[in-house]
Amino acid sequence: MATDHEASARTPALSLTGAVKAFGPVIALADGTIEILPGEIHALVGENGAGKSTLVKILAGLHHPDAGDFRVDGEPIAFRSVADSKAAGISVIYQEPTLFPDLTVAENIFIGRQPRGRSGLISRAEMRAGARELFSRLGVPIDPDRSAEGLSIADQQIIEIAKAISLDAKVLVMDEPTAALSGVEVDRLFAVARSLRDRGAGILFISHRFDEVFALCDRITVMRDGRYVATLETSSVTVDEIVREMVGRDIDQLFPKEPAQIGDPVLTVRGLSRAGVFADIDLDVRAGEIVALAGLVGAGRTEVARAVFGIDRYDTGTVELNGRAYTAGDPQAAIDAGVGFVPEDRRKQGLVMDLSVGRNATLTLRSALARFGIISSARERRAAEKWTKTLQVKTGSQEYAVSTLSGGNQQKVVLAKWLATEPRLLIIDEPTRGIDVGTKAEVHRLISSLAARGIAILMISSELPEVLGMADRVLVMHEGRIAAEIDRADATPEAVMHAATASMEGSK
Amino acid sequence: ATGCASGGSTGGSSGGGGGGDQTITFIPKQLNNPYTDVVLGGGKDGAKAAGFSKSQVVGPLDASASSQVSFINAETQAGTNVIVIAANDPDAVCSSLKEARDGGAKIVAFDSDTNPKCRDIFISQVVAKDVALIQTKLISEQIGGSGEIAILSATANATNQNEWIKYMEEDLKANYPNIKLVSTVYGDDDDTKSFQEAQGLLQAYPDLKGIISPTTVGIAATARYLSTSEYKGKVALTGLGLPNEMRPFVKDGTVTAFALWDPAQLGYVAAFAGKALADGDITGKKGDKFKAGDLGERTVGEGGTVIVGPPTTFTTDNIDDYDF
Amino acid sequence: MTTTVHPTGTDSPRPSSGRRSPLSAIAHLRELPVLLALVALILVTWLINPLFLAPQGVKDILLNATIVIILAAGQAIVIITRNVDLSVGSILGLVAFGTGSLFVAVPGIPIIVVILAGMLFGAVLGAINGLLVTLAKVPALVITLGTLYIFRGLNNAWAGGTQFFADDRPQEFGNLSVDTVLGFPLITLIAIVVVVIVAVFMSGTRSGRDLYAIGSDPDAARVFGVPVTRRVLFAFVTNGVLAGLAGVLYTSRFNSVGATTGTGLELDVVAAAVVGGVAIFGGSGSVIGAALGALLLTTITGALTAVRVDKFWQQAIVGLLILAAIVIDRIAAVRTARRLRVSESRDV
Amino acid sequence: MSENATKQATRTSETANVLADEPKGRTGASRVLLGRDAIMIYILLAFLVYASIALPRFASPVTVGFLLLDVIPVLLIAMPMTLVIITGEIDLSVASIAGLTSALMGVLWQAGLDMGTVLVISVLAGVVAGALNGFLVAVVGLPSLAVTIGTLALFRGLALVVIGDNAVANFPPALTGFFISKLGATGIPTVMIGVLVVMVFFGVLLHFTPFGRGLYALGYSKEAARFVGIHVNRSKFWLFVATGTVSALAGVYWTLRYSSARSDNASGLELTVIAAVLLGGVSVFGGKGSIPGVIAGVLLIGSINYALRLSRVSDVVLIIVTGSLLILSVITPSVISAIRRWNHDRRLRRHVPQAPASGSTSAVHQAH
Ligand SMILES: Nc1ncnc2c1ncn2[C@@H]1O[C@H](COP(=O)(O)OP(=O)(O)OP(=O)(O)O)[C@@H](O)[C@H]1O
Ligand SMILES: Nc1ncnc2c1ncn2[C@@H]1O[C@H](COP(=O)(O)OP(=O)(O)OP(=O)(O)O)[C@@H](O)[C@H]1O
Ligand SMILES: [Mg+2]
Ligand SMILES: [Mg+2]
Repeated sequence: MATDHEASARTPALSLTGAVKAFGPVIALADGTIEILPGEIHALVGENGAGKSTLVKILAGLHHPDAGDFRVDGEPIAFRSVADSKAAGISVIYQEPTLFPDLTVAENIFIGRQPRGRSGLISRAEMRAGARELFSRLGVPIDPDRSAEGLSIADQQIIEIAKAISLDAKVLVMDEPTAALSGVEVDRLFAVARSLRDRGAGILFISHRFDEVFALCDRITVMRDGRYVATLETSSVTVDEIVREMVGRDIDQLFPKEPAQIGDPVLTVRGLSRAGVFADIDLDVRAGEIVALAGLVGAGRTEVARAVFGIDRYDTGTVELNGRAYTAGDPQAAIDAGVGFVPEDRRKQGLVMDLSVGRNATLTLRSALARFGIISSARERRAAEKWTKTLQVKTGSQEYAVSTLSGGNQQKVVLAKWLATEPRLLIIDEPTRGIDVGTKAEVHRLISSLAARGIAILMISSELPEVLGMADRVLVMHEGRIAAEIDRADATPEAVMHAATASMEGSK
Repeated sequence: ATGCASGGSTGGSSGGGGGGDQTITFIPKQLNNPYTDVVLGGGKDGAKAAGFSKSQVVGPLDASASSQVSFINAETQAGTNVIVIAANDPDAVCSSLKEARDGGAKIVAFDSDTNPKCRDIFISQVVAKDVALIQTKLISEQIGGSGEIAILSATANATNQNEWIKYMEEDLKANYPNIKLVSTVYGDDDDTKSFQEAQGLLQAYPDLKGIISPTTVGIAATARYLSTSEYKGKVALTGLGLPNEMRPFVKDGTVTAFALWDPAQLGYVAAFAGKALADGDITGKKGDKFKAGDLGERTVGEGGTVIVGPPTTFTTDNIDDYDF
Repeated sequence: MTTTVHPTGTDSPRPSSGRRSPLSAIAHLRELPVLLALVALILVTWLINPLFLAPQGVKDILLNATIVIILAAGQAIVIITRNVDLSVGSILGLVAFGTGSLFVAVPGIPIIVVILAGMLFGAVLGAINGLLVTLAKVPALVITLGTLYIFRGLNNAWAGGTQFFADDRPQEFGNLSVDTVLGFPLITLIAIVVVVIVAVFMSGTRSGRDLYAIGSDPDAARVFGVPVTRRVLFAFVTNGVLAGLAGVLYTSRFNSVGATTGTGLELDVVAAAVVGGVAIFGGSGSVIGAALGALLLTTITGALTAVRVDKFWQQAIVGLLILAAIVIDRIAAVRTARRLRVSESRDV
Repeated sequence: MSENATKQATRTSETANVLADEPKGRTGASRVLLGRDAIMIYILLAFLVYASIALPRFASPVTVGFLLLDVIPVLLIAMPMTLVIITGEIDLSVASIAGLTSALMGVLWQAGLDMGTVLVISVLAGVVAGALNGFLVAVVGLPSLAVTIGTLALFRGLALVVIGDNAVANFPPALTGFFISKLGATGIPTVMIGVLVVMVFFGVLLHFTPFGRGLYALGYSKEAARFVGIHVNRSKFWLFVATGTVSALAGVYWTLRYSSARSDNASGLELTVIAAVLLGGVSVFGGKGSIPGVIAGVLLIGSINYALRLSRVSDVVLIIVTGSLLILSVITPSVISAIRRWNHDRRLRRHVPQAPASGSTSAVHQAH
């Protein structure tokens, strides 16, 4: 390893080697390998779906690895439960906050280990004080007595952080803690993290933002498609090297974008705003055009898409398809107008996991399949077969529960469902989130062929290569506003990243 | 139609057989009710004595109007010769009883009558009027002839209780001008409910002097409430009760006197009436006579009603002589 | 509990349904509406019929409430973990009859022993529910609906026509529900003590708070390492113990115990908890609230009788009360939710 | 909040699904023949055969008649209840609505209205009652369990308000006679024709219409359903109206069959109905269930009930049997899937080890 001499110097606070984790058909982690030394901040980077969070959940004792060697302070160890991991001095901030909405903020921080007064009963006062102290360290004004219900995603993150550092654990694992945080909050977090490191704690830090990684971390471990790639000294690498390690392939050949001639605007959005989520969104998508909506997680891209499709209402602004407005807040109206929406959360929003492949594929056609209000199962089956064949969904039978398919094939079923409605505009949120690399290319080929057929495509993606490879035009969102519009020609990673993080004046 | 046909054949055959293989089934208002158990005890003895080959008891666990019907149906189909029933609701059971009769079964109502056109004969514990009068008499004695009283009855549709209440109201008007009946409430022959109804009465009517409860569950529950409250001995209580249940309350002075007939005799006579009907000795019309075992001969009176016997009044002096 | 209503509790617009409002200040007021309603009710009734607050009147109010209060407290624990126990009526029935038989079988058995035996019996029945729910991972609604039938059936099979009456039991046992201390009947005092103990446990101990966490979001609780199975089982057992106690006290107060004792109590008890501000989807509400809810529901019946309101209206009014309770809760939740979306949002 | 706080949740639960459904689901014929409701039907048939052999009088038209007359109210209400539970909601107020209808019929008839008007008004009352439930659940967004516990008390209370302690019995004999009349020699009650219509209606609605497709989807996942344009709340509202209406019909039947209108008619029926529906294979989690299965469930309980009556076994046994069936019917599937999962994990453990082997290729990456 690049860092052997160092490693031998100090025994790692924690080390995982060759960990394997599979979820049914999906192999989430093929070779999870990480080594965290006491007193270092260690970055873990990789594309979406690289297996970072899965690795984290193994460290947390939430997932039990199917194979692999796991040591704490050099001692082999196997966690049976989250409690075990806590006991071993590992504290974790999950990518998705796990708070109890009914409990107060303070209680959320101390749940399971609330301070007890002389009476042996929980002392609310002490708990409050403790929470206050933590928040002042993080420099955020959150009322410890309010309930966690309705906290903004950012505040949820902060509370997770407070929870984690309050344990002052041997090893602190943070899975994309900064995803939803503003600059100031991030700086505070870094200050706290450094002081913890100086007190000898080992920290694992996951982020998609390289500026943060380079600013904070001593070493960087790169993962790709569920495998360990390399561990590098921050001081001795550049962003480009890291990116190459992450992507590990030449972008252009992976995203073969078919040329499509661009027609008239299909979607026209003007001054769209929703209090607290996004504001003044103007955007056009033309027939045959692929427009990418880029930005950091939490930038408001999904919310914009939801509003356009009618899942959420919007406060002001206009949305028109081929120059005709349709009822806001009613997905059916949007569908009838010719909009299709592939949501970002496949498991929760894209598919009814327990229904069969066939049923899912025809769910959008319900009324179209009915004659005199009665659905003919024959036509239903034929429709299902037609579209799943067109998209080459790999499944044993239309009858299988869609949950038994691999992520990629699930995504194809979602696409099939929408193609069946022959949409004019297709909104695709995170088209390849958590899809194995093989199928990724297929999905991309599919998308561009759709564009070639004259469908207007609005693609939301957190993966730069995807954005750069697919888009004719890139709209970058930052904190709920469109921060920049970049043409395919001059869409470079730097340009997009800077606009997204607003780290360059002029971008906002 | 077929229901009757098939049932008819079975009923016919066994009926033709005369004695020997006849069966009788008792359907009480509700199983697991102490008073009922005493009645049924008598019924069983009667059935044996009268020479039924088989006698059984079926019935609902709750005393709701419709719950008896499916039991009647099953008995109809089972080709039972005599069905003895205490109706929870005079009309709800009617149609099914009619089917049973079409099927050849004889219907004996006892304790609580059904709609007269749905049964062959009704065995009444006593002359309804007598039961009413004895209770008004007792209450008047206990409250010194004047003041407010209330009635705590069983279910609102219990034929027998309602008839007694009717007579009581008439009697009070006619003979006890100073006694005022302020309210009639229903405990549904449920211990808890009766208990709380009693409690409600005393709260709603501060000047209440006495309570009449013409049902064994009701009087026991009321007695329990009175004996555990400050009203003990202050508010009089009478009605119809089982000596065994009321003994403690008579002893502790909550209740001075109450009445009842011998429930066992009720079942006993019902069984013999059933036998006589099944053998075709009687049809249930006025004037028919049949022999009720050791209780001697009985005569069918107005509206196909047979009277078992006079009610007894229980007091501290005689209560220990009875065991039911 | 949700699980019975929503597949994973993750879909649907459920976040705020019956939820405690975000500001814990308001959360503390959660029981307030019930309390106010109760006070108002008692005052009005008393003005119309002074007898209502005469010693005997008070005694009756308390006695009526006692049994349901204990049951509601137990039910609250279970509901807070996002479950429900519909079998309490049947448990009470079994224990009550058991108590009756015990006194007859073992003459002169000390009362405290009987009470403990009753609670133990209840615990066993509760454990059966708990095990079925946690091990088979089946919604509590179905399981306890099943045991509601089974326990009741066993009760009928065991008791048959047999009934035990007040005088089958020692005088001093009956006196538990007759003698009063400072106007409080003994069994009511027992109930109060129990409720206070449970309330302190729920609000003041770690495992108590775990129950709230579980009800608030079972999966998050699992992720966080809360011993969900053990805690939920515990909730059912505790509820069983309380139902058992209620069964014993029932036997002390009422005249007869038999096959049908306690039939149909379950929905009243759940209703009491809901009126007391316990969210049917778990996670929030308090034992005290549930107890107050029970007191309110039982008092209203007594009050309506006392002021001679046509008794036929009583049940309808109770129904309205329940609906009012959940609607108020919902309105509060929605209002705060809306306020938050705007105030919390980043300035865009 | 919901989204993020629960993402974790879905993930973990999905894991469960992914694993539980391995090995892959069944196809076509076998799916139908081995499905949950098919099994329910086999059990029913098996029981009927057994009863006909064991009980001399069981196999006869008379049985058919009496048995059906007894189950009709449950059968009726179970139809819309199935749809409601499939969407993940529940309605506990059905029996009270039936009671309210019965009470209304009583007083209206007493008041001398003609039967036609009486029937119309009574059924309308059911529609309104259902709409109230629907409004509170779908529009206000309250949990249906709590709401219908409230309306359970409310509607029963109103029944008492309407008719009090009285019972009205003097309904036209012709009419009451019709309600227990049989179709010639078959022994099948004439009213079954009407019941059949209701069953077919809901069967088709659930299994062969766009609306029905939507119900399953939203039963499994309200969010995913919304994302394909299903009107979640509108659907729920109408389902509650349906239960209200059908409960009213059941109330009418009850009143005329027993020719007795009382406030306490059909009390406690709600639990019987729900027990039957769940026994029929409908999942309280929503999403799973079918009309044929439920019909089988209702008839199974009904036949066991009647068989026990015929053999003069006390209702006690019936209660215990019902309860046990209910519990068995829900724990059996989860026990099976638990075993499946366990096997699957074992298989997995066996075939993973080669994965790290290929993982060693990471050495190559480290090279550059
Ligand atoms: N519970 C699960 N069931 C099935 N597949 C899963 C599960 N959790 C994760 N996966 C899959 O495992 C792979 C890795 O997911 P993971 O969340 O670890 O990626 P990640 O590196 O954290 O991505 P991101 O940067 O977006 O957080 C993805 O393909 C994902 O779909
Ligand atoms: N479930 C939620 N609860 C509270 N706030 C949320 C929630 N989801 C999103 N938000 C807020 O809405 C804004 C937009 O979130 P959204 O997920 O749409 O961003 P995004 O750019 O789509 O991120 P992603 O990369 O995950 O798609 C963010 O500021 C986030 O804080
Ligand atoms: Mg991740
Ligand atoms: Mg998004």
